[in-house]
Amino acid sequence: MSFPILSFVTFFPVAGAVLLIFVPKEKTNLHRYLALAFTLITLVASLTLYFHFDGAVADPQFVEKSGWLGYGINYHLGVDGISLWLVLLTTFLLPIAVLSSWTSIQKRVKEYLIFMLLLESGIIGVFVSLNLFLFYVFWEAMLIPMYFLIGVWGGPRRIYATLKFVLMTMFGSLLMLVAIFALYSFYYKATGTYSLEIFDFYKLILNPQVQGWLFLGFALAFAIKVPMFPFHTWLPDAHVEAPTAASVILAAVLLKMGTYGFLRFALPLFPDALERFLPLLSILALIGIIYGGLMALIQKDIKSLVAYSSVSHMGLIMLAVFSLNTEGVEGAIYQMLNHGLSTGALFLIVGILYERAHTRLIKDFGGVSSQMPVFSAFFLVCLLSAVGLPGLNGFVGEILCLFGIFKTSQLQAILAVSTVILAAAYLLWMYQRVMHGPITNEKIRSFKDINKRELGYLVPIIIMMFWMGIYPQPFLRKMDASVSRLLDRVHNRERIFLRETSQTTSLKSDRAAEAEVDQTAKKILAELEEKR
Amino acid sequence: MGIFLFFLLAILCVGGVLGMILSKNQAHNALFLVFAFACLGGLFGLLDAPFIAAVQIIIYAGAIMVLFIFVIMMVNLEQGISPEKKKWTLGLSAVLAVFLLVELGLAVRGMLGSLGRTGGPSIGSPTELGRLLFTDYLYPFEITSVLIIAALVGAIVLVKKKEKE
Amino acid sequence: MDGLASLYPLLAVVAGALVVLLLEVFIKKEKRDYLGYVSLAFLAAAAYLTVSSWNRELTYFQGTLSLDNLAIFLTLLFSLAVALVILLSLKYIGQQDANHGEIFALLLLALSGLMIMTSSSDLLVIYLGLEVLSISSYALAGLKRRDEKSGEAALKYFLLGSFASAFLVLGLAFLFGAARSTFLPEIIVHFGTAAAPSIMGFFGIALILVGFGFKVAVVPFHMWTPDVYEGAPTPVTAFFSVGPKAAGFVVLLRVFMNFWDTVPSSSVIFWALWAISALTMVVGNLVALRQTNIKRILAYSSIAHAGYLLVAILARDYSSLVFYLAAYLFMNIGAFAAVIGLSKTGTEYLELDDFAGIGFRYPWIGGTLTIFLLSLAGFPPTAGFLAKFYVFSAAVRAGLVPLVVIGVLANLVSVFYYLRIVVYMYMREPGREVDIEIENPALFLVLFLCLYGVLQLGIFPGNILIVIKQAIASLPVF
Amino acid sequence: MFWLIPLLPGASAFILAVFGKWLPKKYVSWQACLSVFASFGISLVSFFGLLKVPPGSLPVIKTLFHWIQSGSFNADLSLQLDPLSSIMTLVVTGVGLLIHVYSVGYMAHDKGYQRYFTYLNLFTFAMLILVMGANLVLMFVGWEGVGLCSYLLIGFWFEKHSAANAGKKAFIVNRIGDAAFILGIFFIFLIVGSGDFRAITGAIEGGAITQGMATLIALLLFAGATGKSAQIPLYVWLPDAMEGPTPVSALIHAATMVTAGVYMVSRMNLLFTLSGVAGQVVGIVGALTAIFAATMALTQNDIKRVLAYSTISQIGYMFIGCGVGAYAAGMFHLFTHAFFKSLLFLAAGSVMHALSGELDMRKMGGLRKYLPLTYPTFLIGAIAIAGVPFLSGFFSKDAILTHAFAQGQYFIWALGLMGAVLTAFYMFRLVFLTFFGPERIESHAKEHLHESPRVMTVPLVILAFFSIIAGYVGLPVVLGEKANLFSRFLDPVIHPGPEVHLGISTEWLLILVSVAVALCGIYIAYVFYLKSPRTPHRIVARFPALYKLLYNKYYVDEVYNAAFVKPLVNGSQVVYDNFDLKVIDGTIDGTAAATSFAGKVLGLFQSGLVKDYTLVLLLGVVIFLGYLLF
Amino acid sequence: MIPVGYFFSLSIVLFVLGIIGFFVKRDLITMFMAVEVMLNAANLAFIALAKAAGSPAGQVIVFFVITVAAAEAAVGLAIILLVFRQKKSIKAEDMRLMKG
Repeated sequence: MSFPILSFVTFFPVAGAVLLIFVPKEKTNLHRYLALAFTLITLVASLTLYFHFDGAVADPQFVEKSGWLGYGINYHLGVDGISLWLVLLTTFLLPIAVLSSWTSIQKRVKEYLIFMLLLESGIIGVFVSLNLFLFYVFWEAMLIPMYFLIGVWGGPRRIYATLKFVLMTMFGSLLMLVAIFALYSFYYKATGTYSLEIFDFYKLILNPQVQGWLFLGFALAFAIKVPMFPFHTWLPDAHVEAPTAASVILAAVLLKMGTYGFLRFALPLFPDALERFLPLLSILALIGIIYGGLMALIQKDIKSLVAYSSVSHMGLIMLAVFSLNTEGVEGAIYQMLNHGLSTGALFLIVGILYERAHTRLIKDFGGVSSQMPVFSAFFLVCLLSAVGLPGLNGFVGEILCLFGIFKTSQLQAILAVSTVILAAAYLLWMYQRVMHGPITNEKIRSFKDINKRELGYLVPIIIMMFWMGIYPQPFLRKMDASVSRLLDRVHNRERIFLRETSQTTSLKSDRAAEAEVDQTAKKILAELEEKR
Repeated sequence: MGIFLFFLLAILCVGGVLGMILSKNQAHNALFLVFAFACLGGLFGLLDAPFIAAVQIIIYAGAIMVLFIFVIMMVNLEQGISPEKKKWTLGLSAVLAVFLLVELGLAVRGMLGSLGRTGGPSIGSPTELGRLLFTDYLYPFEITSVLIIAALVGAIVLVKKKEKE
Repeated sequence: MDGLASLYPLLAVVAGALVVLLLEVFIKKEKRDYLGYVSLAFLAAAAYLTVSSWNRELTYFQGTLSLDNLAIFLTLLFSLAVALVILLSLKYIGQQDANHGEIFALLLLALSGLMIMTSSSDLLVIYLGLEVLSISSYALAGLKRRDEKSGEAALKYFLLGSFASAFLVLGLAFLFGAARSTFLPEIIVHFGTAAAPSIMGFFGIALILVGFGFKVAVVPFHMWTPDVYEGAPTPVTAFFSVGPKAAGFVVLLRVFMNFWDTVPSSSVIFWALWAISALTMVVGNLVALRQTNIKRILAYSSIAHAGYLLVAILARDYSSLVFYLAAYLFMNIGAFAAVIGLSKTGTEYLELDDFAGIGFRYPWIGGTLTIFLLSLAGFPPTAGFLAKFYVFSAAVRAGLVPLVVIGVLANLVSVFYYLRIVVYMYMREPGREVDIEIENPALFLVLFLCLYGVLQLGIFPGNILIVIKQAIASLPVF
Repeated sequence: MFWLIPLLPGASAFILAVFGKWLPKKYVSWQACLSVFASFGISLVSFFGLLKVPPGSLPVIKTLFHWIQSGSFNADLSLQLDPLSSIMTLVVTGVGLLIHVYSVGYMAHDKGYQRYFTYLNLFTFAMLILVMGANLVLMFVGWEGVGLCSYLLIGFWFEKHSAANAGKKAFIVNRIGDAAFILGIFFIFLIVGSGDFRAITGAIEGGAITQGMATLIALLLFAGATGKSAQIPLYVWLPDAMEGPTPVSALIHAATMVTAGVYMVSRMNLLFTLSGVAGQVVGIVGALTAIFAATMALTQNDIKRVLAYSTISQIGYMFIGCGVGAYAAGMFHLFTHAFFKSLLFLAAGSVMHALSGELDMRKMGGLRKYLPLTYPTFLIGAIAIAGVPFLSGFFSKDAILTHAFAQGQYFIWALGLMGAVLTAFYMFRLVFLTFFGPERIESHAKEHLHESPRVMTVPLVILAFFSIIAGYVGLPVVLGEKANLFSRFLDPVIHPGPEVHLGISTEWLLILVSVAVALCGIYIAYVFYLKSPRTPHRIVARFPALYKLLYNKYYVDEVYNAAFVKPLVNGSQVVYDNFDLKVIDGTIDGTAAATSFAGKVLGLFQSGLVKDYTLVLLLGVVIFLGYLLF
Repeated sequence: MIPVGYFFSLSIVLFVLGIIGFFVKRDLITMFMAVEVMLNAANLAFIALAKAAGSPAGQVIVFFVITVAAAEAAVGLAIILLVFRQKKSIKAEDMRLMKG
């Protein structure tokens, strides 16, 4: 057995957290360096994933599987072309998050960093789990550090925000848990064996009615997480109150858990239900795009502006996912990474401003550019990345998303393309009010341009933005196989049928198909038998 | 004769309970209850349970009620306590009690006839009971010892004076 | 005589109680901790005697006492619970003016009641065990004799308890009338063979359910819980929240294990229990929302947990029930232990306002309490999550989807109030001056044991799960 | 090697962006100018190389690497060279070079010197990508890139509210067009399966695109062009763009970027031709814009604004050309316009420079004698644009109008002609007010009054030279079948369009009419502003409403503001306050409150009274038993 | 020769009377007495049913129930005394220190 690299990446931060517990409280700098070291090592370790990942293979790679609790609950990790990128995004952003809170967090540094590290593990765990139980464990467990990060180190309304965040998320995920249970029992009834393996569930074929309910269970959880309109209101609150690094992680990675959930579960597990709910979901995503953009236009707080922009962007990603074609889905995945980078960077930038001004209200700023020229350049690049300017990462993702949407529905694309205009409008308007114009607030005159540390964490992001904008091939190519497998599943092209007496029924009605189905099912059952 | 005795005892018993309910004075209450329990003992006797009847009268009417009266004397209230004043609680409880009565009545209605009549072979002789207690019911019997220890310890611990006091 | 061995654990515990009572007379007040240690020793002995009977299926007294594997497991669990409570009491009783050596004796007696209840299938024995437990509990609740709340708690517990037990006795009478026996297997067989089970028999079942429902605190028989939990000495509350509840559910397990399949119209009872379960989960969690006293919050939470446990009964997945009980033991005693930790001589800090800011001031107490609360709320990777997972997944498998939906939504409500405590601990600035006496090694031992239990059961419950499954599997099915 | 053309300025921009902070001004100017100069050199070389390439192997394509590839969406990073792009590269690098040089003097004292040249180089890079991109997506990259640079350069002096505002406005308005452009690209991808120009040409020639679809796509693309090229209805950003430094106005908002739309339409000429309707729309929009903008230019007092409206109007002409199928003529006007319009702007910049930044013509006058070099060059530019014969503007404008007439588009032709009168009029109004008449210069400005340094005037002279001669590459057909070198050169790329033959006499007549019209405009300006300067006031007094309407630019900005911006912002605010905060959040908070309230109500039963507790228990029993009974 | 059903019916009546007593009375002692009435009613039912069944088991059970009642009475009265010492009252409605 080779080195369990995925387990290492997943749990190394936890080890860091445990180590930090035993470092005396007073040595705050030691804490910071240790946390940074742990996240960096995790990053390096995760990079080996990138180098050894074979883009031509659709199946999960670096698989680790061992029994855990029995009854289908296994310890099963693996990454495919979809999750690989989200893992990398997480490991990439965590050192940045740690660096960004170097000076802004002065109180309870130790606990803060411990929660950061735990959060990292939780998020990575979500992306690498191939067992639904394990997935759910990480999915829920990751809420706790976030809860603390917002609740303890957040702004004045932090308690409201953090409870809203946790409760709304849990509302969805608890219903998802019920749906998971249902899948679990259907699988048991169909095969007589327990399983919670995602790939086993792909083989299940359920009757459309049942699928509908289960799909709703899953979709609601993910829709809240994304967040799709109209479940989005936790997001601005959480962002406004969260400390910078938490905002970064929240926007950059946590929201992706929702879209990832759709890709990994909601779509391939319930293709028939998906067909039924697709119009509704598409409309919600579409509303999200426009609504988020319009709301962003009039926000008074920079952070809530960026938060609403996230709503809009995530709407686009969701709509692209629902387009169910290669361009759309690859674009969506790509755009997830872009959104992670650009919105994460924007939150970092707001954090930098906040550290200097102790306010985030747009009206308190003006003319910052003349005081902080370097900063303003960085700000602009990140902003343009979010706007989707060609040459930067945002464009590649956006155009693929839009094209994917377009291929499926021109009408939707025509409406969705308004994001191009709206994003420019609200972001540039904000930029103008904050950075341009004469200096109105005397406090701004005392602002110092960004220091080396801030430079240190912005530069990697900027480099990634350019790289992903100019040479996206390595990213896209590693997605291909997994995405096409996913789409095959969604489009019913590759389904292994398991027939069951009462609860589940085959969809194919004509006799020939039935016979074929039976044969396949027999083969599969025989295989299962052999394995046992 | 038996029937007459039953009705007499039943009416007296119910009367005793009603007396307890209606009287204000706790000491009277206790006495009413002693009376009712004694009547109950009589009913037990009618039901071919002489041993239990004796136990009922000795333990209940004797020991337990004496305990009550002790406590009543220790509490020593000057005047009695009138019945419940919260009318709606009382009303609701009365309604519920009537419902319960109806429900229980309906439930047992069908089987009352099948219960048979008193008389016939004697079942409740002390010998028989004693044999049962130390054979089939030995375990419960042993448990009662634990129970009584617990009650003893509990009662003592709650009412004993503190060492310093 | 092999059967006699089945009596040994009980004997050890009762003997322990007597020895403690005797010793109490001779030991100086300052050295009463030793009484605790003696009790622990007897508990250890009882545990040893219990474990040594594993898989031996000892029965005695014509089967009215049967030390089957389930009973053994639960006896161990109860012994552990009582041991933890004793550890918690060591300092508490001196600190909070409840300084009686009798607490140990009473705890041991209550334990014997639990053991009697769980190791028998005879309703009379179970009833007697319940009464042993109840009478000890009444006394335990009133142990803080100068505290009016404690007295009131004892009184309410006692009055309501005896009221409920009157129903229980009536139920016993009905059952006896219907089945001519108090022996559960016989009752079930009677129900199974009777062409149409008599309404009287069902009334009997119902009234017995009232009696046990009272003990495990399900709605609407739960009203005593918050007041008693609040008033009783905190270690005793900890005991109340796990011991009687677990024993009550084991009795329900024994009652219903063969009931559903054997008895023709058992669905009537099933739906009643369904409603009770739903009501319990909803009401327990809802009322907890507005509480400000941590003991009351935990009381309502324990009501809600009874609802979840009922789901397991309805789902007929008894191993998940027992697992839940085990998990619940650790997290709840742990939570109470942390609450006990927040006290000083003569004062207990129980209001939420007192909790403001203590998370960072007392990181160990705050941290462990947080984990216990998260476990109660069902967050992974704690025992609470796994327990709920097993129960609810079994319920879905049994087709109880609406009930599970109600359950998870109620659970969502519970997340709010559990997290609210965490909010106070970590996210509020300290208000009132709270200073506690930290030195309490026994307390920290309990905290760590519970923490270990919560995490072990949450992450690697393998062996315990297997043990439970075996225990359940070895129960007779007819 | 031609692929180096865009990369050199790009590399220079990159270096300046990253290290500019530490580089001395002198080095910066050299690097910036040299990089463009090198590009220009390569462009020239490639141009001549291209002449030798047989038409069959056009365009020359260099693929650098696969850029985006996902499903059926393919876009390579590949550059192409064909006559069309070659001309554009020459214009961009050539005019760009001069403006770079000019800027060295113009921006000498600005503290954002390095930043300025970074932007300028970046712009050159993006513009070159635009014209050389071998597929629509890459063209779009350049398209957006120049938009960005335009934004950056307009808002170069971002401390000024107006500048920052104008930059933002330019970007957003452009984005509206871009959104349509993107949709157009998507339709092409959907039908053609590729964005490569070659593939598109092939598809059109192969008949893969129906006429209706072609119309749809062409209109979408043209909508993009109206944004970038400042046509109705999206022209509103261009006048405001004058907030940027003047060389920027010259380069971006006159010579190159704003003509990108024309380039794009010419590039897609097959599509427009196929559609027919789309061409008609282009022509009409162009004509309307030409006259509409010209009227607005009449009353402006800001020298750069007049030029800005004039630009809009001139681009209108180019679109007329494209619209009537005379793409070559449109491109030709683009070519000549690049020279004279940048000349005009630079000269205007020189005037400003001389007057310490003064832009208001009412505070000028009689500058002729102070600015010995600026004056003649400006005059040349004005003559050229007015359409006086023998200068470049005459040839190109005439070519367009002739084609319009020849196509039977008399309405468009008439509009164009009217525009020509107006153009001549307002240009000479500008000239007369600025360089003739009494001096109205403010005293402090007068103290510093001086001609610009050599580095600024030399480009003026060079541009003036080209403004005169550039027309001779595209002489009217009247002078011989082969006289129009320009058009012949473009033949391989541009669909020749329907053969039109006007009689020689008709053609001469048309030329005469054009000339007459131009002279007429100049004369009126002479009468109004030199001979009897009171006339304008009288006219204003006679038609106050009209004057006000023109002076306020038809209130278009205000209308847009009231019709789109305000409702959007205010509406969003209303929705936010009422829907987001009240309905959605209200539902969530309300659910929480209701839950809590339910808890409170249920808690009421917990009264502390034993009897109440018992009552609940009893109630439970009664219900339970009752349920069992029934 | 009395029908056993009479006894059984009487037991139900007594049980309900006990409940009513519990609610009518306000002093803790008498309320507890009412509970004792309920227990005794149950006992009566047991004995009646034992008679009907012809087995003495019911009687044995009653014996245990009486024992339990005695034990309960002891502790219960101790508690009432304890409360009386604390509050100088045995009114049920005075016992509401804890609620909500």
